[in-house]
Amino acid sequence: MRPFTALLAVALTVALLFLVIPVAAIFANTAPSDLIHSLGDASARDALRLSLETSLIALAVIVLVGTPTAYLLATRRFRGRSVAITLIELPLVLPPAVAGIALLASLGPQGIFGGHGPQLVLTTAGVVVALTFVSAPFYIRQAQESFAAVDPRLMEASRTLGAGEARTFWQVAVPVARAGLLAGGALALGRALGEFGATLMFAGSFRGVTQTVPLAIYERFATDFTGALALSAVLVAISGALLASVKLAGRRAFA
Amino acid sequence: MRPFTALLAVALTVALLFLVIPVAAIFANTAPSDLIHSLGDASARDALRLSLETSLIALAVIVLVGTPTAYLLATRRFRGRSVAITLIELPLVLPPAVAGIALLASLGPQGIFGGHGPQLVLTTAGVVVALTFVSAPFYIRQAQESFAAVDPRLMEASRTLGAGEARTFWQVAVPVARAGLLAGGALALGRALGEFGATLMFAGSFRGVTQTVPLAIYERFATDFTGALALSAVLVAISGALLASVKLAGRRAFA
Amino acid sequence: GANDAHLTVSAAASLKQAFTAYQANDRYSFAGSDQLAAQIRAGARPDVFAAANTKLPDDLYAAGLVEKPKVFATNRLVMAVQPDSKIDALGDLGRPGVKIAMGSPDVPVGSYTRQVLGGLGPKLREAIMGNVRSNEPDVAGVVGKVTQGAVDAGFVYITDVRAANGRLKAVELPPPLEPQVAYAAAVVKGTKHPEAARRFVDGLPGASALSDAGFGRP
Amino acid sequence: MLSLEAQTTLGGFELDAALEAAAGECLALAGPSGAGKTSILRIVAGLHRPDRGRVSCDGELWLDTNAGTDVPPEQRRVGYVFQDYALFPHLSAWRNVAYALPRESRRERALELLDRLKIADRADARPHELSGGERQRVALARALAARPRALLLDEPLSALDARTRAHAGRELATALREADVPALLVTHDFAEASLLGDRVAVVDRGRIVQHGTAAELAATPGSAFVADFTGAVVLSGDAHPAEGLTRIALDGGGSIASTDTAAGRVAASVHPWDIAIAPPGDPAPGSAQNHLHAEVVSITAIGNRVRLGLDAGQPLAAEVTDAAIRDLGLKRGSRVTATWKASATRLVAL
Amino acid sequence: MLSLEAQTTLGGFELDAALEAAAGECLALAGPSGAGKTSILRIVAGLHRPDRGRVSCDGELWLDTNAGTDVPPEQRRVGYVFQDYALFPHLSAWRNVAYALPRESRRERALELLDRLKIADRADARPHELSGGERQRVALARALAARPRALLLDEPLSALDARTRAHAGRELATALREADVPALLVTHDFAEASLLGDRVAVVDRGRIVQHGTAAELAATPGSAFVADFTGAVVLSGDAHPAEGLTRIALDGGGSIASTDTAAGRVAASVHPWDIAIAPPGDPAPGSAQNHLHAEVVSITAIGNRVRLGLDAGQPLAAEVTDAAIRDLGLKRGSRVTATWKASATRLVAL
Ligand SMILES: Nc1ncnc2c1ncn2[C@@H]1O[C@H](COP(=O)(O)OP(=O)(O)OP(=O)(O)O)[C@@H](O)[C@H]1O
Ligand SMILES: Nc1ncnc2c1ncn2[C@@H]1O[C@H](COP(=O)(O)OP(=O)(O)OP(=O)(O)O)[C@@H](O)[C@H]1O
Ligand SMILES: [Mg+2]
Ligand SMILES: [Mg+2]
Repeated sequence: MRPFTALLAVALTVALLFLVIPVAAIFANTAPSDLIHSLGDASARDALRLSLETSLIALAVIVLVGTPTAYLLATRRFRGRSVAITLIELPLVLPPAVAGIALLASLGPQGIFGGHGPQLVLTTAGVVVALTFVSAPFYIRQAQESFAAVDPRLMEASRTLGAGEARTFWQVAVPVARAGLLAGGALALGRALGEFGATLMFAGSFRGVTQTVPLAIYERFATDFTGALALSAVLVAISGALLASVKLAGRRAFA
Repeated sequence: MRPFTALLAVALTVALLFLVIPVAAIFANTAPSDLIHSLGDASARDALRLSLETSLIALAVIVLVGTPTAYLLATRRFRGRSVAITLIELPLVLPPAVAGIALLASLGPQGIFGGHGPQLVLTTAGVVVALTFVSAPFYIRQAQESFAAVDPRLMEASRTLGAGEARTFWQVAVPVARAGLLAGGALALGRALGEFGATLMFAGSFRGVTQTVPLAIYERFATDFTGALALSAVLVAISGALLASVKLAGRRAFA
Repeated sequence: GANDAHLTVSAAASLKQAFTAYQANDRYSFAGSDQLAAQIRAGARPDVFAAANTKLPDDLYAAGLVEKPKVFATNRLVMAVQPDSKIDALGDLGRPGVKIAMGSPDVPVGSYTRQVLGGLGPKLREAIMGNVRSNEPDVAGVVGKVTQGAVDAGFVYITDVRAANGRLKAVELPPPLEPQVAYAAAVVKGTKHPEAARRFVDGLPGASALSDAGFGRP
Repeated sequence: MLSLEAQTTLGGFELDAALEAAAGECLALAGPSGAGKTSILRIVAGLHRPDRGRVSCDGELWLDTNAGTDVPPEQRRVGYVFQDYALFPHLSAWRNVAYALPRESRRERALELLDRLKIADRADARPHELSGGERQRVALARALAARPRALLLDEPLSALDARTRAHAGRELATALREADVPALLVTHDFAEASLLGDRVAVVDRGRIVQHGTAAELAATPGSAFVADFTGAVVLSGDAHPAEGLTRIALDGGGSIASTDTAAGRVAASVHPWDIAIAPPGDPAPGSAQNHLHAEVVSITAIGNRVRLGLDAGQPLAAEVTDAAIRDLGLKRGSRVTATWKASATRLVAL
Repeated sequence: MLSLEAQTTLGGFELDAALEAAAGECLALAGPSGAGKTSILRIVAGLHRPDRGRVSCDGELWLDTNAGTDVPPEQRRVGYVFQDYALFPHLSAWRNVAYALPRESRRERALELLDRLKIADRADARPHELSGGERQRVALARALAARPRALLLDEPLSALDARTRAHAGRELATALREADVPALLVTHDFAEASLLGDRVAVVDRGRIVQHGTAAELAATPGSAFVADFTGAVVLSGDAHPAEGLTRIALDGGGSIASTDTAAGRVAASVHPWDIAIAPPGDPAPGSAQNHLHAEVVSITAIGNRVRLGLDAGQPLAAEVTDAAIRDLGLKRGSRVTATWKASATRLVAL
């Protein structure tokens, strides 16, 4: 191997070791029996169900609103566009707990709706709101890049072939950008499944209602450290499988 | 406006309102005098200094190791490449507190180094490790995409002009990918500045040593809610300025 | 010398104001007691561990991670409500529509709270438990929910209400139900400053900084 | 009848063009890179809205910036063959063609079109599995599918290699004849323009600078671009009047004369077949007023004639007969005099 | 002397080629898209390592897969002009050129080179501020900067419009002469190949299928690709022996004869200047054995000759004199008979 390639390989090895060893440690400290035991626990199962439900609903909301948003930002030039992009990115750098407080201050009983808005705080709906808030920027960012990478002439071709803007969006832009949209969706779903701080602040932690897996893990730290690690391992495995399968689906998009 | 454009505009408006209002609420609940007061507080200043220091050191480490890693993943094809990419992405989906436990379990006194490794737990160095762990994937992911977008013929041209691989990396790949690298760096820095859970678990919350701004905010929630909000506002302002300025620097890269 | 050594102290969040006044030069990490205990189990080695109960330090002692714990202060569990709240008795919490936050059963404040509720009649107890909307992993979460109006009331320590600077009002619990809230501290095994650490723990009972913050003597 | 009249600004670039094409007529657009050819097609298709202008087709008004009329592209029904084709990568060939067709019997009709263009056997292939020539035919089929009222073709052959291009050009000619609608065709190849275009419009810096049949352009190029485009040799130099003619001091040395009038920087164009070759030395007396000393740098026989590459300070090319080569004993490195008439020398200001 | 011999597999594609070029000689590589032309250059430059092969230049061994020798690209010192140039977008023109130069006096030397290619005034411009022609010159200057031992040029002119291309081609010819190293030039334009290439190698499906001077290729095309490439007309059909000749039943109807021997699917090529035009009806007696009824679809005067586009079931082109047009009174739509000799008809298997 030439020296430069060796250098690159060293960097990759260092990065991989550093990023993988801690994740591996979770599994190393979890006996298979712990895993099974943690899944046998009713409150763990409740948390898993709730996590999957709320994350998937949040993902649906994000995709529904975020996709046209990203398309608009990617394909039109207008005043304030780059301000809008920066604003959408801001939640990315918010500490999750601050995000939770921000949600509480704005959508809580003392927020813009006063006491008359939808009941979000400490409800399952609130979990969805918190997950949506912290995960949406991941999807929108990626979706915007994917739409921007679609050759604009494909969309123009669609127009000259008699398709209006809406049909062009559905039948050309979305299928062509599909791989990127899937990747963005996976990232957002992964972030939602791991969300802790904002959920706790905004929605609290109540078994079966607002206690998602990360909150359940946290609650177990004090009393059931092994159980907490086992539940973490389950979460990592689910998230990893998710990332990998989406990557596969994306690769098949054009096969 | 045609119906489809109107639809897109509605989606953008909904997304913007939802993502911006909570952030705005932080500022709305913070009187200017609170801001000044929070900056006058010695422990807040300590936290700001520590946050900036540790985040920047983490960023330096990430860029140093992550850049060659990303370059390798972007420009070479080898067995296990896509496994490596998925592994590098895994920390993205780890709940931060779990990430902290994972770090404790692997790099703590009972981890791979035993008691003989570097003192990381509850030290400033530990903060840097935690920040690096959670932020690195953001940079590596983006850097890899940026390097992959560099026309390979530019690097080949460099080789035929007598430049070895190392010089090609420095003088062609890095400058051409600069805008993307900067964006990735901003994202990682933003994530590091907002990091909470992993830092608390792995490094604790010792004023001046391991208490970063998000930890200081958290500590204030119970006792000094106004101060917590003010400090959040400061953090958001710094992060926002950072994102925007990096975007500007990236735009100027080719001016 | 050893006297000047800066100790690293992991302490319950509710001790923040008292401890910083007690020895300003030491390094404190304030967080939920259970979180701090989990850290120590996972290998973190502060010099001193001070918890908001006696159970966590006792468990760590049993696990051989800390020296024998010492009870150094008492606190009082109270109901925290907003200053203009109409809730002024434990019985009000059973009314329909009242929202309550409490610590999760695994954290000290949560187990004290459940102890209190255990002393009530089954009807009121179930009504109150039915109104619980969140089991917070630390006191800060409960305080945050009440100050923000997310819930109508929460169970916290009197010291937390005092630290909230008028944003919260304390409603005292009927004395017979009031739990024994004892804080225990222990020197962590393997500390590099065992002398200073022991001095720190030994000096705690009766320290004026603690009584100023509203803590009782053991 | 398609007619266009538009002014627009694109970045620093200004377009100001007017043109017409009758049904069944193909107007070729030629011009240097960045001249505005694609922009013209985009305005016709409704993909770019000019600052001011009018576009109409078959009496139907598509655009009138004064009246505020702007029919969206999907209602104009133009058949647009994009440069590089812009086929939908996620759809098979027949689905690309069917995109513009109504739901009922779309597959039958798409296959019918593909069959007419002799590519029905590749109907189920995705664009990336098609060769350049096959792609071009699918793109053409797609553009023709919805019975367009006008055809716009942006360098439809330039992505093809020589072999495929010759074939595809012939097929395109047939398709244009059959479609019987006005067509605009962008090309950078003179042979293509003359084969496919009934007339040629030369676009330069956003303006139509010359207009005529391919033969007219070759005979009287209006600019150095047109001269080069039609295959002429172009020499640059400084012109000044002399003895009733114009004399041009060439940049590489030497001087020639032209019957055209001009002054200052000019490009002088002459067709290779107008240049005769004589042995070196003093020119023989005759009517040809231009004599340049040159060295032969290449000799290529093309059918019954031979193309000589010459270096005369500036590069030059001459087309002569086989016999001339033999008589003069020419080979690479031979020194010769290139000779042509002042009246065969067209001047255009640079 | 540059010599190459390589076998390699790229995806499903197999390359098996051998070639040589002497110092000062330019070998043009022509061939359909995807034939492997770029791959050959990449192997020479060391950018692609073939499965088996040998590359040497000036007696120095660059690659020998048997011996395990593989000199990395940065030590081979080839000057490579990439298709679309691959200029460094972040560096100004002179810094692009200076990239290959040693630190001392790099600016002076870069400016000198840019000056020689008449573009020193744009030295401080970034690539995106340069026109196509200017970019081509910077790319050439960059490739020449480090005094390369071989030059590799991948369609150096194809990104240019006609006007710029003619100029740039002449400059390139001069530069090649001056550099005096072996050169490989990929092109898809016959005129370019004959102007710049001393010899032409035709690449098809990874193999060198024909080799010779441009004139030789035009006279005896070895494949339909070469015929088209050299400007001939290509007709497809089925061949079978008849009366000592080969008879070809054409796809669009009609039949022609050739003195070449072949059977089965063939392409018949004939040069436009070998085709004579006669009035419609029965052919006049004469030596020309091939007669096709055709309709005139286009008439283009090119200098002293006229190119007729014909439709004879398959498209056809003929080059005739002005006089012939006048005598026959030809115009679009006229019906004529196209006539040529069996001996002017080359056959290649399809
Ligand atoms: N959207 C745009 N914004 C800014 N400038 C533009 C835009 N579209 C085109 N231009 C500019 O307008 C000019 C004309 O472009 P156009 O694509 O019409 O040229 P063209 O004649 O088709 O060139 P080519 O032969 O290279 O395709 C160019 O200078 C181009 O840079
Ligand atoms: N890295 C690669 N992996 C797989 N296939 C490749 C690779 N590089 C080239 N090929 C294939 O090898 C063949 C030859 O490619 P090459 O680029 O050499 O052709 P070319 O003659 O230069 O074509 P063009 O005229 O289109 O530039 C093509 O079929 C191409 O798809
Ligand atoms: Mg164009
Ligand atoms: Mg190529």
